[in-house]
Amino acid sequence: MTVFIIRRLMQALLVVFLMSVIVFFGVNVIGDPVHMLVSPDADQADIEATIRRLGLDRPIWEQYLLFVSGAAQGNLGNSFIFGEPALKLILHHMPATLELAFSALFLAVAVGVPLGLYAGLYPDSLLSKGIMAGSILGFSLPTFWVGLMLIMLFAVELGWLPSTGRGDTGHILGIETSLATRDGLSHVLLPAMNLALLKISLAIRLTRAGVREAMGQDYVKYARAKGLSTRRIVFVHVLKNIMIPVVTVMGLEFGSLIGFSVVTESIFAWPGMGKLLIDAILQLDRPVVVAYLMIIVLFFVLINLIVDILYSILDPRVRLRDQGA
Amino acid sequence: ATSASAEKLTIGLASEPTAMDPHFHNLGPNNAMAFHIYDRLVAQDEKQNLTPGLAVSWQPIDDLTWEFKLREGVTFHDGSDFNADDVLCTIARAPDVPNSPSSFGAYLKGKTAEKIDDYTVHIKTAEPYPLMANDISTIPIVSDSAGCAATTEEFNAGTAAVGTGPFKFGNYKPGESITMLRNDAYWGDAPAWTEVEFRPIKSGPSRVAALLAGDVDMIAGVPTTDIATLEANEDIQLSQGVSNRVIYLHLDQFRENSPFVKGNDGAEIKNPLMDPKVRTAISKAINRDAIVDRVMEGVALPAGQLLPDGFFGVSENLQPVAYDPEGAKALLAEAGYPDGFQLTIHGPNDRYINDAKIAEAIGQMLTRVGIKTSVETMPRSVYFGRASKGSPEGLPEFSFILVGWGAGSGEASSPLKSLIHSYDKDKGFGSSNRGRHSSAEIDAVIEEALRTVDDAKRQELLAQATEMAIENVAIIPTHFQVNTWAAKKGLEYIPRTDEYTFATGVVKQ
Amino acid sequence: MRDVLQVSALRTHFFTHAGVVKAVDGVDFTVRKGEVMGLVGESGSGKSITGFSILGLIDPPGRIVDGSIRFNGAEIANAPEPALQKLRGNRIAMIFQDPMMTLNPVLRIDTQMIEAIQAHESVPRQTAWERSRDALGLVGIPSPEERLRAYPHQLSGGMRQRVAIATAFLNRPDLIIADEPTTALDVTIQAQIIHEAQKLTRQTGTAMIWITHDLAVVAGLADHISVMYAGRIVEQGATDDVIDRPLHPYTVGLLGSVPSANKRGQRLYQIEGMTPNMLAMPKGCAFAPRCRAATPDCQTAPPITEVDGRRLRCHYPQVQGAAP
Amino acid sequence: MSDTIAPETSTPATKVETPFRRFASEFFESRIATVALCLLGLIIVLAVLAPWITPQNPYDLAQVDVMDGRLPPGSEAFAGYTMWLGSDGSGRDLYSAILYGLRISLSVGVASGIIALTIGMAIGLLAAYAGGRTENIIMRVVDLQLSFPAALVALMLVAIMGKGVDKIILALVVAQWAYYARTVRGTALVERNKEYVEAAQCLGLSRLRVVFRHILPNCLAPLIVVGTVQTAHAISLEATLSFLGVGLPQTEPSLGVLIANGFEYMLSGRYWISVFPGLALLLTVVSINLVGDQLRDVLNPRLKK
Amino acid sequence: MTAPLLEIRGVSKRFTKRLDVAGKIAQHLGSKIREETVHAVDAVDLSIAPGEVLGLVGESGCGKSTLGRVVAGIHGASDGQILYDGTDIAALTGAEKRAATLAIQMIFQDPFASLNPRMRVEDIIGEAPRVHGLVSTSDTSDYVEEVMGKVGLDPSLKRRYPHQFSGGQRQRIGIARALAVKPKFLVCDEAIAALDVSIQAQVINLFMDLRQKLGLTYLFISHDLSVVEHIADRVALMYLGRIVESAPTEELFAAPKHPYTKALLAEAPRLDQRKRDFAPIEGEIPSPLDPPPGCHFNPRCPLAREDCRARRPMLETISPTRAVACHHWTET
Ligand SMILES: Nc1ncnc2c1ncn2[C@@H]1O[C@H](COP(=O)(O)OP(=O)(O)OP(=O)(O)O)[C@@H](O)[C@H]1O
Ligand SMILES: Nc1ncnc2c1ncn2[C@@H]1O[C@H](COP(=O)(O)OP(=O)(O)OP(=O)(O)O)[C@@H](O)[C@H]1O
Ligand SMILES: [Mg+2]
Ligand SMILES: [Mg+2]
Repeated sequence: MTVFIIRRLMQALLVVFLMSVIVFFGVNVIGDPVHMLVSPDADQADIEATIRRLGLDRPIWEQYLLFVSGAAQGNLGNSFIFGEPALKLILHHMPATLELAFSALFLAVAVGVPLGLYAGLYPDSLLSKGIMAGSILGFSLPTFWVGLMLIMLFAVELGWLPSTGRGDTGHILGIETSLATRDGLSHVLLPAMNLALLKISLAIRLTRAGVREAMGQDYVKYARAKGLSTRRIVFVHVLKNIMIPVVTVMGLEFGSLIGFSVVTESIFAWPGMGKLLIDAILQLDRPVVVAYLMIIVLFFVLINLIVDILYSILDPRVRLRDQGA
Repeated sequence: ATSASAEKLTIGLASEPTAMDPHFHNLGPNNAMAFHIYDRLVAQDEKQNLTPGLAVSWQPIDDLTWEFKLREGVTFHDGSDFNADDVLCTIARAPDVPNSPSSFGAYLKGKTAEKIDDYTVHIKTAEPYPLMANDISTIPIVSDSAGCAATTEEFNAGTAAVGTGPFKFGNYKPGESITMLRNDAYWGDAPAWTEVEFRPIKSGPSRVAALLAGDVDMIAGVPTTDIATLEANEDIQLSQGVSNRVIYLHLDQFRENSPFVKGNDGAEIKNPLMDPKVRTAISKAINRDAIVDRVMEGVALPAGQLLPDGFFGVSENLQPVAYDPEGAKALLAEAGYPDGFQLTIHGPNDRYINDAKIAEAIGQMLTRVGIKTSVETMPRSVYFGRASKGSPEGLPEFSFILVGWGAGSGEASSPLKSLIHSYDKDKGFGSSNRGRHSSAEIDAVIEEALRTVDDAKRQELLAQATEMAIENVAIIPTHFQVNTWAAKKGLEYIPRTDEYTFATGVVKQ
Repeated sequence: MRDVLQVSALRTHFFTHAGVVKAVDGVDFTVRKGEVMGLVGESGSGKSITGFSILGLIDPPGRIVDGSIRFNGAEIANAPEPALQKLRGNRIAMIFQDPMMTLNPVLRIDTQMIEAIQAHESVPRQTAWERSRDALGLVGIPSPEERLRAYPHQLSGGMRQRVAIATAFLNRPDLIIADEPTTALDVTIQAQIIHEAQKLTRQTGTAMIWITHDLAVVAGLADHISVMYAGRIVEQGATDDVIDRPLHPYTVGLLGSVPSANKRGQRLYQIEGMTPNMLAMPKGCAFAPRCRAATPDCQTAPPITEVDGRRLRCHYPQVQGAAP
Repeated sequence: MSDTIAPETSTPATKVETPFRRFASEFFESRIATVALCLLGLIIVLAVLAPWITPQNPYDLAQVDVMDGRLPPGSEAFAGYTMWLGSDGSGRDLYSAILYGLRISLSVGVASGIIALTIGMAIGLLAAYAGGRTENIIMRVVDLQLSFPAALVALMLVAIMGKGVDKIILALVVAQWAYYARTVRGTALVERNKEYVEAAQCLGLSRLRVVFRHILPNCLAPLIVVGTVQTAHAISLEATLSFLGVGLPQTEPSLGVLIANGFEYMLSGRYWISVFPGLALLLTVVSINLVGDQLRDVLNPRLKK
Repeated sequence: MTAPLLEIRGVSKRFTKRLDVAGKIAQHLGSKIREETVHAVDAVDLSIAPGEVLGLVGESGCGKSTLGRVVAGIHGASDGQILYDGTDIAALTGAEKRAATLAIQMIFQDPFASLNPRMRVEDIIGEAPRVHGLVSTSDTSDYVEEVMGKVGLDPSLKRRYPHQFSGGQRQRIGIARALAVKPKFLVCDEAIAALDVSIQAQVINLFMDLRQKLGLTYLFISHDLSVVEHIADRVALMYLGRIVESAPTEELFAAPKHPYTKALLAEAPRLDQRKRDFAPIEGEIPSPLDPPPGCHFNPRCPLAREDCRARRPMLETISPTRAVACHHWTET
């Protein structure tokens, strides 16, 4: 376990370092933020003043060293656009993204697992075939397209749910979240659904494959030979086994939910990190982009760690220190 | 999901302000937002005419001094009185906010303010300066006690966001919403709304959907594609107004061999864009009506000069160049290019209304008269840097570009100074002259206009400069943007030429 | 003694895409109380399917198409699922071949044993736990409390098989079907397992069907032996009879091919060819293509004949003792 | 000797059952997969033949006219042909644009798939083959890459590198190679420990030969499965990037660009501008996925009886 | 005695799972983590005369296969030497090395995993001789047919793939593959364990025929005593990586000396024992990760004393043909 955590930490450090180099220099290649930032009325002297003010007049490696020394003290620099510390901006936008991602994850499991269970138990039924066809669609439809369709249907045509934005927030365990209010929940439903679509398909397939495999295993036959009821077999013996891949894969997919939230957030005007990132990229707000990636890397390391721990809890055969990863 | 109180107004914005600090980042959305909370000495009405704001009057008292008489009895949101000290400290703060990516320095350069008494301020310049009031109309006045020493973060948190404007700061959730409350003690006409919420919804279709779903009461920046359907929708009220923004083409006029102009065989050729005949041919080849009608869905005006009719300094003699492909071909032949040449048009794809489509349409039109044009569009993040100084020598990289210019000051000197005047780093002229057109005669007229305090005279000079520029085909204007707002039934927005969305401009029908 | 199980003319077929697999095709046998019946046959001969048929554990596309299975006098072939569920693990228990695969890897031993009790009796968990612990003690597992808390992977193969045996005996069944329970185990462990099973059947009087492909194992364990070939029982009788005086050429061949029954270094008796494809069974006697004694008569299926308490399916029973 | 050991009797084989034949017959057992394969074939043929079967070359600006813009399906273009699927905002005939777009989308998907597969395979094999520290380092890098969502990686890369088919392919390769590397390494590890590899070692065959002649062919099945799924992914990912404005250039639209362009017309009733390209994308991706699914079922030894 | 064809001298094989950097750091921080070493084969000495069949018997995990692999050159030995025809294989290079490698071939247990599913039978059998130039490319086909004939496979099936054969046939293919490089020495690792009883007999017969015909020498690894008894001239018993007893087959079965051998013989089920009471030895084979000190068998041994726990008994020669590793073998 200790080794495991050490390994993960080392990994994190390495990624953070590599990421910072790639992004720092990469963003520099894209374009010159100054020409985006200054007002068109500005004259040449103004532009130069801005370049100096943002420290962009120094050689890039010097900027990087400055950044690193700042980062070592927890200062990832100020956003060019917002003028505030990039870290603060990101932390500010993080809860919205997290609540979206968590809701999507919840939906994926809550919808995908039962459907997958059914499709796995009755593979030849018509409903199962329908479920599987649906899951293929879920894999194939572009997220952004589905997003607008959802808005069209549920917000514009039916008027059941709000179209965009985050809605009222409340507090759960001291965290400000829209999951705490009715209005907030109604706002989160559509984007979460949109984001979850792919993961629902994934959960369905994972579960179905797991069930199909488990049902063919000797231990299921043995459980039947012990005279257990089908319910107990499915919900204890089979479910516990398929939860292992489902939980691990879904856990790891949490990262990609955050990554993919970029699309959903722009469609639903969801004030999360993803939108912040895409805006930062489009406006060359280098400190924000770099800080975002740093945070995300740390996040992923954390998720991986949690998933591994969960995995070892769910699957008694696994002990963390034995693992290669 | 509209709020219970009819007095609350929710507006969906196309772009989001980046701060609540009125002097941080001189950027359209920021300014629009700031003017709800803060007043200026001189205000601009919806046509960008100057009107009294916190100053009741302003006039030059000699060649180099302007006197501003301040409004008395105005209080800030925190109850403190407004007086000359606030003006002085604002003028000191505005050009120099830490970390600000684009300052208000350009408007205040060379100006020194002096307090005469509590309600009189003098602003001096080294040379005669007619645009004093225009410049001053861009500066929001913050409070000496609460705002001048505050940081941007304090403004964002609301503690420093204290102005004299019609609304008080309510709540700022970046990326999500900005809420404002009515300032019941406002010196001017009290706004109709007790509470206003602005929601940035960047994606156009989502914004329209939000309006249709009733989540917002009004939206700005209605995509041209949706105008027809919204017009047909009985529950929606549209407002449209031409803006101060001209979309135009800049042509490389300073390089013998321009990087994106090639002969028909792909070989380098002498830059044909230097030849006014070729430039005229290009202008004639462009079907402005088709752009307005097909690309802009009718929501734009064909442009023949730098600002639409009605603005200060426009010429009455100029009409949009008529579409004349045959004439264009003839001119090309005359200039020695009977078979045309190869050209690349560069443009942004996320900056102006339908920008990429316009570039493509222009590409089509030029190709039809024999100039084989390829189209390359890119995000503005990449585009503007390259367009300004992307070449290896730090010069503009492209040969033929699509750009837009909004005259923030609301009169013709703004585009003339930046786009037409020769590039002059030291004097700060031609800063956006990416084609590097250069004509000593036009420069002289522009500079004279900028020194002429007499309005009538100045207007004439500006019109003259404009005519000369168009005559020379220094740039090729294509159209003026028309902005569209949409509100739910019962509301109407008074359109503004400066493209700003003001809650005070939303009226109940 | 009382007949615990009577199987007669049992046919279990699988209806696959490729055709009908007659995995069990006319099997008869009887198991009496306290008796061990050895069911011997090569891989694919239908031993396991026979066992599963008794428990009603045949999955589609398979089903019992014919025959009767009487357990304690009651017909259970194709009985309704709830009735079968009551029998399984309660009156008839089963032990599987691979101890690595039969215990659910993510559930603790206690869970898996207790559920086997609670599925059939409503007893408090504590009582069930105590019974499980005692059962583990009976099969010679040291410190059973600790083992109950373990997960299967923490136990060796032998230990797991003991757990399976203990579980089988939990509800004092009348019949245990042991499907090659020692095949995957080492010689010394095999001996231990057989020892425990033998001890418990003797103590409880439980009848047992011991499925194996190893004649030597049942030789020392079973009272009766049934030899299966291609879905049918070809020879059946008391252990001594079958092993010392085999009548069916297949049994003779099998015994002849066991090294320990032969002289060292000599060529073994070898049955040529291989087990028939279940999809394309030869007409008549399934063994005929490999049988040296086969004649054209063997194109017709041999009837079951009874000779001194032994049952046989062959037109040409071998002369006693003589090698074919 | 042959008198003592009789050759095994064998049923005379009418035709030699090669692994490919066996695979094909199993593949076509599923009707839906067969339909999907045919559909995919049709789509590919249409895409390849695009220049010969479309009335307009949508990339040639001389053939595109804004005056034809936004025409509903069935309208007639200025040039005289009928636009059966209507036109987009720039006057491109959607039927032509979709077929040309398919060319780009498919080639982006396939090219990135093949390059990523080749790179991933080489790296994965190297890892499995070398073992020890090399393997460790390689797999750490793969882990890293995998812990980052592909969408994000591609997004950053395209943002950095700019638009263009080559850039997007490169971005997709970077985003995807690790999946292949992991798959190959996983199967190669399993195969490496199989006895036939030991047998080859015993027979004194060179390591290279063992890796390429023996191990590699046995790793191909899962690779192909991952490959089809990843290709479908790549196609949708390209569409998503285009939607976000960092994908392919406007003037040479892929399906994704077409949909993204049509996106703004969604609420205006001009459904055809994004719905038809959307359907084309959907059919393509679904058919690839269905084929991939069936491949997985057929090639996965665990599901074999 | 003739000079041995193959001699195993003090061969050990250890598998060590090394710590990575993180592991080392953790160790420094005081974690109890350590490198794990499996002593799969522990200082084994054996010699096999030309034409002899040496049976190697032991329970699962005792290191039989590992020893077999070391002999066949798949694993290198951690310690010790393998001498083929009197020379240390490890010291050979070039053509000699190859000759020695090819001379020792291995037959595997799993008839499914040991054949490459994507190669035709003719390639499986013909590849190595062709690559090594034992036959020319044009002759390969005939050669393959010849070898297939030797192992009783119908040569007309050579264009088939392994999955089209039954288990017994596959095992013959595996044997043909080994024979194709004209080996002198075969390591048979549980070569018949996965086969049906009736097929087992066919393959055992094939081994015996080949031995006669080609004068092969075998290291015949099996856990099945009766098979070894039938086929081997001499038997070595292995327990937890060590040889505990070796003797000519008849002598061993008639009079086992080591307590483990005795237990094994007693417990093996036999056809001639009816209705016996099984009375097994207690316990299971311990984990090779953590073997008991002294004599590895001591925890299960009825004769175990103090010294068994303290000292490892060495394999001592007790008669010209027999050796046993036990402190107390004389006490029965
Ligand atoms: N689900 C199934 N579908 C089709 N055929 C099946 C199925 N299950 C078993 N069979 C066939 O039934 C026959 C008998 O199988 P069974 O498992 O009873 O053999 P066995 O005698 O137990 O063999 P082993 O010693 O290998 O366990 C085999 O030929 C097998 O192919
Ligand atoms: N490559 C390896 N890496 C690590 N440990 C190994 C390796 N190969 C074998 N071992 C260990 O060495 C010991 C001996 O294994 P080996 O396979 O030689 O046993 P065996 O006697 O052949 O057993 P079986 O009868 O089960 O085949 C076992 O504990 C095994 O776990
Ligand atoms: Mg079986
Ligand atoms: Mg082994």
